[in-house]
Amino acid sequence: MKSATSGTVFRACDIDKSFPGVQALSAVDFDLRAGEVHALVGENGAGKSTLMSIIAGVQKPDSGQMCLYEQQYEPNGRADAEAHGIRMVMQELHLISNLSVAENIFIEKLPNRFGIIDYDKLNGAARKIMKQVGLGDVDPDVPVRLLGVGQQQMVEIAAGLSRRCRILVLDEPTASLTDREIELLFTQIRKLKAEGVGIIYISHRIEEVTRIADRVTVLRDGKVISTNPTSELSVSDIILMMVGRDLEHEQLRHGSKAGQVALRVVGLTRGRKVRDVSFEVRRGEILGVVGLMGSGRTETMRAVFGADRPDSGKIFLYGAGEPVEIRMPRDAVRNGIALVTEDRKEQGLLSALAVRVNISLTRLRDVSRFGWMDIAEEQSVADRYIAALGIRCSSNEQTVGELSGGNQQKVVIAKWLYRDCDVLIFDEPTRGIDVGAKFEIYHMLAELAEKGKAVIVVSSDTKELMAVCDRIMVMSAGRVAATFGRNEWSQEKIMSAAFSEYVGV
Amino acid sequence: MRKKIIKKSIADLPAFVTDYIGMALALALLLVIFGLSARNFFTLTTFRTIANQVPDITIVAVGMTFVLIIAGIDLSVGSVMALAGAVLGLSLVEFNFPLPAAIVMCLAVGILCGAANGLVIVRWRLPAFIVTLGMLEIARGGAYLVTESRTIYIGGPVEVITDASILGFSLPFIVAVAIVVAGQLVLSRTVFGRYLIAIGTNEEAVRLSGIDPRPLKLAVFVLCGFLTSIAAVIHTARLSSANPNAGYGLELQAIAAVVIGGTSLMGGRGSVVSSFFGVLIIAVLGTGLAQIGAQESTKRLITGCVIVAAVILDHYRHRIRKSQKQVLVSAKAKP
Amino acid sequence: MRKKIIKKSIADLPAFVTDYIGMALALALLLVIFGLSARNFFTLTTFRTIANQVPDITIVAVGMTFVLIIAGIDLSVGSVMALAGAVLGLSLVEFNFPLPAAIVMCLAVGILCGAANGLVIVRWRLPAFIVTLGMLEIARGGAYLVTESRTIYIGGPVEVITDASILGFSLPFIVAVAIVVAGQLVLSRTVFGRYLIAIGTNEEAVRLSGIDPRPLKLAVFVLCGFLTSIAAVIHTARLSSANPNAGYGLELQAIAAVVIGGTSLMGGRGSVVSSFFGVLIIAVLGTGLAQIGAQESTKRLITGCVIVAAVILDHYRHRIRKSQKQVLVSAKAKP
Amino acid sequence: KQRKTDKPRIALIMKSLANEFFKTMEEGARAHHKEHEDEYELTVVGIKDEQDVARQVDYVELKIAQGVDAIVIAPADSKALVPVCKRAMDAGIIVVNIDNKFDAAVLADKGVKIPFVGPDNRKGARLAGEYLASKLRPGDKVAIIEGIPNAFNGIQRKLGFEDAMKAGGMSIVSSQSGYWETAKAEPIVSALITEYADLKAVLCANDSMALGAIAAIKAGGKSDDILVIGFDNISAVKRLLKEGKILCTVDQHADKLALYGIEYALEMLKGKGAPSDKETPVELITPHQLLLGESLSPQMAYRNDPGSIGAGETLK
Ligand SMILES: Nc1ncnc2c1ncn2[C@@H]1O[C@H](COP(=O)(O)OP(=O)(O)OP(=O)(O)O)[C@@H](O)[C@H]1O
Ligand SMILES: Nc1ncnc2c1ncn2[C@@H]1O[C@H](COP(=O)(O)OP(=O)(O)OP(=O)(O)O)[C@@H](O)[C@H]1O
Ligand SMILES: [Mg+2]
Ligand SMILES: [Mg+2]
Repeated sequence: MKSATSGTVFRACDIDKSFPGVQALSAVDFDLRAGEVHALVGENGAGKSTLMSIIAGVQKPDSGQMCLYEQQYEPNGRADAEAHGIRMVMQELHLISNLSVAENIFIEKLPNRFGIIDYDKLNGAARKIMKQVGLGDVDPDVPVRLLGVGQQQMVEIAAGLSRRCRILVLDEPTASLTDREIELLFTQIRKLKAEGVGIIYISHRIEEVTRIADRVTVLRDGKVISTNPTSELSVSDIILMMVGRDLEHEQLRHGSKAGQVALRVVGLTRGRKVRDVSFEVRRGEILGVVGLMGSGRTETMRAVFGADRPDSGKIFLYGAGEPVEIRMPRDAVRNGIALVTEDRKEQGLLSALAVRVNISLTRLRDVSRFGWMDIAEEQSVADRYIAALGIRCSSNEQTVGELSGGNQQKVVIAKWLYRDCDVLIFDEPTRGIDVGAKFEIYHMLAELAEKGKAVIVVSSDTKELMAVCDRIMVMSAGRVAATFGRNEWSQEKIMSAAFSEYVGV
Repeated sequence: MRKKIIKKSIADLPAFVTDYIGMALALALLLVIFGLSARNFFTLTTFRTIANQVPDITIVAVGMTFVLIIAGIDLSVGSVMALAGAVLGLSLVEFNFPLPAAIVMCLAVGILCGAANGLVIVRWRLPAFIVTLGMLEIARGGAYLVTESRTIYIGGPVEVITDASILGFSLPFIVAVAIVVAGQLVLSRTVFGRYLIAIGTNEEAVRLSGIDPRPLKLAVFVLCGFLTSIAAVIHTARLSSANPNAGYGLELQAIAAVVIGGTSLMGGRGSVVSSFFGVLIIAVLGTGLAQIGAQESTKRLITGCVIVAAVILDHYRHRIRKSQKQVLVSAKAKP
Repeated sequence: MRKKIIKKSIADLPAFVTDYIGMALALALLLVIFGLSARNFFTLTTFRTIANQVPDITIVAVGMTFVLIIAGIDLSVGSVMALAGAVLGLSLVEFNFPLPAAIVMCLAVGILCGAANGLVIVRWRLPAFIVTLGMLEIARGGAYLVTESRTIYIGGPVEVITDASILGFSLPFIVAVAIVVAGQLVLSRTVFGRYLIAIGTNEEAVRLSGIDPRPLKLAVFVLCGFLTSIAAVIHTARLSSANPNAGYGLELQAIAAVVIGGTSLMGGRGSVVSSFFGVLIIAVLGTGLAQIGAQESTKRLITGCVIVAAVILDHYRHRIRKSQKQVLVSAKAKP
Repeated sequence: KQRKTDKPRIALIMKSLANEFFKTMEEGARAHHKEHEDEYELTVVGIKDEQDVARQVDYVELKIAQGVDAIVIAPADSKALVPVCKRAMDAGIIVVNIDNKFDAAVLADKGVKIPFVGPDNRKGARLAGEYLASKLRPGDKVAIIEGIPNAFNGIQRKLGFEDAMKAGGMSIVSSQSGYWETAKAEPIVSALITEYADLKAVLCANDSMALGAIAAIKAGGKSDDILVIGFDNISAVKRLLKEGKILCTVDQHADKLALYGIEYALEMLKGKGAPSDKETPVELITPHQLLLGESLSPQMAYRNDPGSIGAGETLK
């Protein structure tokens, strides 16, 4: 990587920020040079998003100063920060589902004449920017709600890139992107760099960081551990600083003792997204599912779980000869199938309620007697899972909405672990989760498999799947393109399978 | 500095005090104002009058609280009360049913209307607002049909209900208070109540947690219909007659009471006891204004202002609660 | 197979057809039913009558559509209409203002009430439901105060408004249609309109996009108040008099019309033209039922059922739209 | 199908048919029509409630559109309906005003004469008030529960009550609107009996509100101390009168009111007589009369009291 050419454009000194019960940031120093990519890494809840939202004017620090081009910088709201040339793509999706893609991208400056929107200009400009991030095949006129999470994230990125800025903050932009889109994003980042834009880049995918960043700052527990040029660091150095200990980076599982077929799906079809999908998972086995964005992975899993009604297809459980009828998630759960959904905020959590309430939701029967809640028991259950998964919260009474993204994800997982199903489907379980926690989650998946559960993991990160899965199923344009065993797969084979159905059309 | 100390000391109060303190203060304020401006306000009779008037609306407000908590709304309560009351009157006067049988008929009507609301809302996933608006018209039409638009005078046979009293409190008042207490316990201590709060917070997440929200939502509308028909019995008994125009505008009154009590119209948050306070505030206001002989225009102006003032107050109460919670949380988090 | 083809061909229709086809069908159905059962239904006069009676509610419905789209609600429209009308009457009769000046007064009242609603809602982040419920009482009280609870007869001075006509259409009807068209354009083609939809969909996201939703929300309530006062002028002109009880229950009627038209009570989705269809459906229903001499109970029952049926229909219309949209996405995505 | 008949077509436009009083009127008219089916055709429409004035205007317009021969109207508003009725008359339709008298000033402004056939509410209220006064002593405290503030009937009744009370020397401590509704009157009366512990009587502008007053008084344990009077003689008060819970009410013979109007319209259609007001009888109903057997048949009253017809004094 080319090192930064010009001087420091932004500097934050001695930033403190605390939330009730949490010191999110303490005495943080951070600086950014023009035309550099400065990566920020750290565990979940380390304070990355908090720091960024302070820079972008979304939150105010308790104390500390910020300087922009040697000028005192105290943004008063996000609009003010943007007026100063600082833009941020936030970790959580903040799109307006009923507006079109183009309108979302240019929301704060819709091209208009006397207040009347010039749609030709708008859509034209949107199309240009969408092509750059790899959304070229989406109509800018389509409402965002019809897009998948991955595509929505790209719209967010497109919105971030849509206007000229001097500093661009990307908070986990790649969490639900696949390799193809990540490449496109990197191309854009390099272009901006060349134009002298300073970029702050947050990601839990350390390889990415080493590829794109010029410098890396590691945060731990709200404190800056170090800031170094990327060239001086290896992946394991970074992880060591983040987690404070070394993680073995080898294969998690060695051969499986796959048992009885736990779930067999035959000819599942739903509209154009899921076409004649058949597969099976055995007890004690971990099946990975990969595919390009929009390849139908999420839709398939939702259909299995009964979240959406399939048009046709049969589901057999635990080697039974008769298919089970799953008309809604309740039927699936009663039959021992769990689904950790992709979109935790909308579909997984009761954000306004306490951690305790979220964890016990799936099995209230066991923390109550004759319909009467046993709150003490509920709390002890919640505490057990908080400890087991290392969820960072001030107490089990804390509102889930206040937790960091990764910790929210852990709460969703805790909820399903408590339910104790036999078939567990995880849709992007590590989205927005730090390496340490990711590692823990994969350990946990392995453990679940050891215990004889059947596990399905949908992920956009092929490498992590290759580390943990026994078999990998590749989906392409709604069909199963191929399934590979542990000894058969390779990155290339998987990618070409993922593209197979698109090439034909 | 001073401010901090105050904040701290407020924060030290148990939660239930701050939960209700705003309401209680508002109520006290009204009492003081009327006590000073009306001659015989601070008398036992005033309080007996209020105790006599609130049971039906209180019971409806409990049902409404549940409905609002699941982010629903029920605009049909007034009409359903009229219809249920009409059936009660008809059963007693025309068919000469014994009182218990007539009450069963009346309750059945409430349950049916609630079930109809619930089924349509759940089956087609329609907004409760519009479905219950339809039921508002339908039940009112039914009440006219049943009574032939006449007030049915019942007299003695229903008056036993209001005449019964325990320890000086009338039976309806005791029933209402019992329903409030039971409602609050169901909401905060049972699995059912927990599910309702969860549904009001994020229905889709509940559904994807393997819980079918539909029977629960249906149950809430049935419950609301059922409570409305209990209110109908009490209302009819108090007036000794069944009036097809009864409960006109009751829905907005009940919603106002519940919202004054701090229950969110967005669902997921609410308290039955607070709704009861809301009912009391509105009742005291009505009685007080009538006692000082206020003009209709004054009555309306003041009622409107009190409604708005109450929710503004609630806004600040929430702030206090929040800071209190934060202090609590950090206190716990320290060790 | 057959089904697929139908689905496909429906999907090929332009969006605006499916947008309005359900409404148009429902309206046509009502017309046919009444055409067959009432003797003189299909006459020019029937339609002139309907055209005469819809302008005020149409204009209120346009305002309500905007309010519902930002996930608000305005329960005060009926009272505000009465208050604005009362001020109009007073200005003309008591103060002998010329008509334009009186109209300005009337519109000012509407704008003020709307602004009061908006300011309180925005300042304290209170639910619109309860704030406008307060305003419902306050404005009604104001109307009583201003008129001393009497109907003010105006006569000639306002009748010029209804008497004016262009191409056989009365001025109020033309104004109402113009407002509908303008409203639809504002909603779908302007930055303001798109921001409103955005706020109704996800206010927090709008705020995080660096747009302050508060002035926009305020503007919507002011707009609604303003439109309501235009409706007040028309209403007053039609009755030649200002009645302090005018617009009683108008809020629910307007909301019913808007929701029948498919606007979501949850915000973020709606169409002014569809609201106009909703108004027409309700008006035709009312006129038709009156022409066949239906009993009050029957009227209520049928009105209720039509409201519910209309939203159920809307549910299915949405399904069609949805499948249509999905085809659109992927169709365009191919090349 | 435009089936033209020779029979005159009469439209009866009512206030709310969900109101017992108007419902009774309607039924009386329908019964009359059944007996005289060969003489005229009848259509009846009613509005949702008393506030639905605009709708009533629409109905008149509708009837003009349908080309009826006569309109018999109980206007929901004594002023707002005048212009549209004038339009009807301009279209050659005969208009008869029943129940609620059009405002004289507005009629004058519009330059029309619309005959009024109906009772004198003020007189009826005065009758009841006087009967009540005979049971009270001068200086006794009484309260009035009014109808909807801008309803002409309600205003007249209030005035009648006041006339009688003033004549009797009673003191009116409060006068509030119960909106014609039981449930609205009840809390008001409750408050009043608390505030005025020595209240002696409550004068209600209709029987529905009297029901509310009785309930409030009963709950306050003052059934023996406070007298209640009502108006309209709805079916529900019969037993209350017998039980002595209500002192008296006033019967305007709702069942005959509309048909008086219809008969008058028929007469006018036949070209008889210039439009002039016709007053219909009002009758005080006391338990005493009930004990005598059913009250005098209204038809009898109509015949026995010829003086009350025709010479309707115009009230303010
Ligand atoms: N609004 C809030 N209220 C209370 N606590 C908060 C709030 N926002 C953040 N926190 C806490 O501050 C800490 C830092 O959170 P932050 O979101 O910055 O973490 P992060 O490094 O971005 O983590 P992740 O990788 O999971 O996104 C966490 O412990 C979180 O619980
Ligand atoms: N019923 C549904 N409701 C809401 N969103 C849905 C529904 N079904 C599918 N989706 C969304 O549509 C998108 C497309 O689904 P699909 O299964 O094709 O994508 P995918 O392969 O999971 O890719 P990605 O999740 O990365 O976008 C999904 O992201 C999912 O979030
Ligand atoms: Mg974060
Ligand atoms: Mg997915």
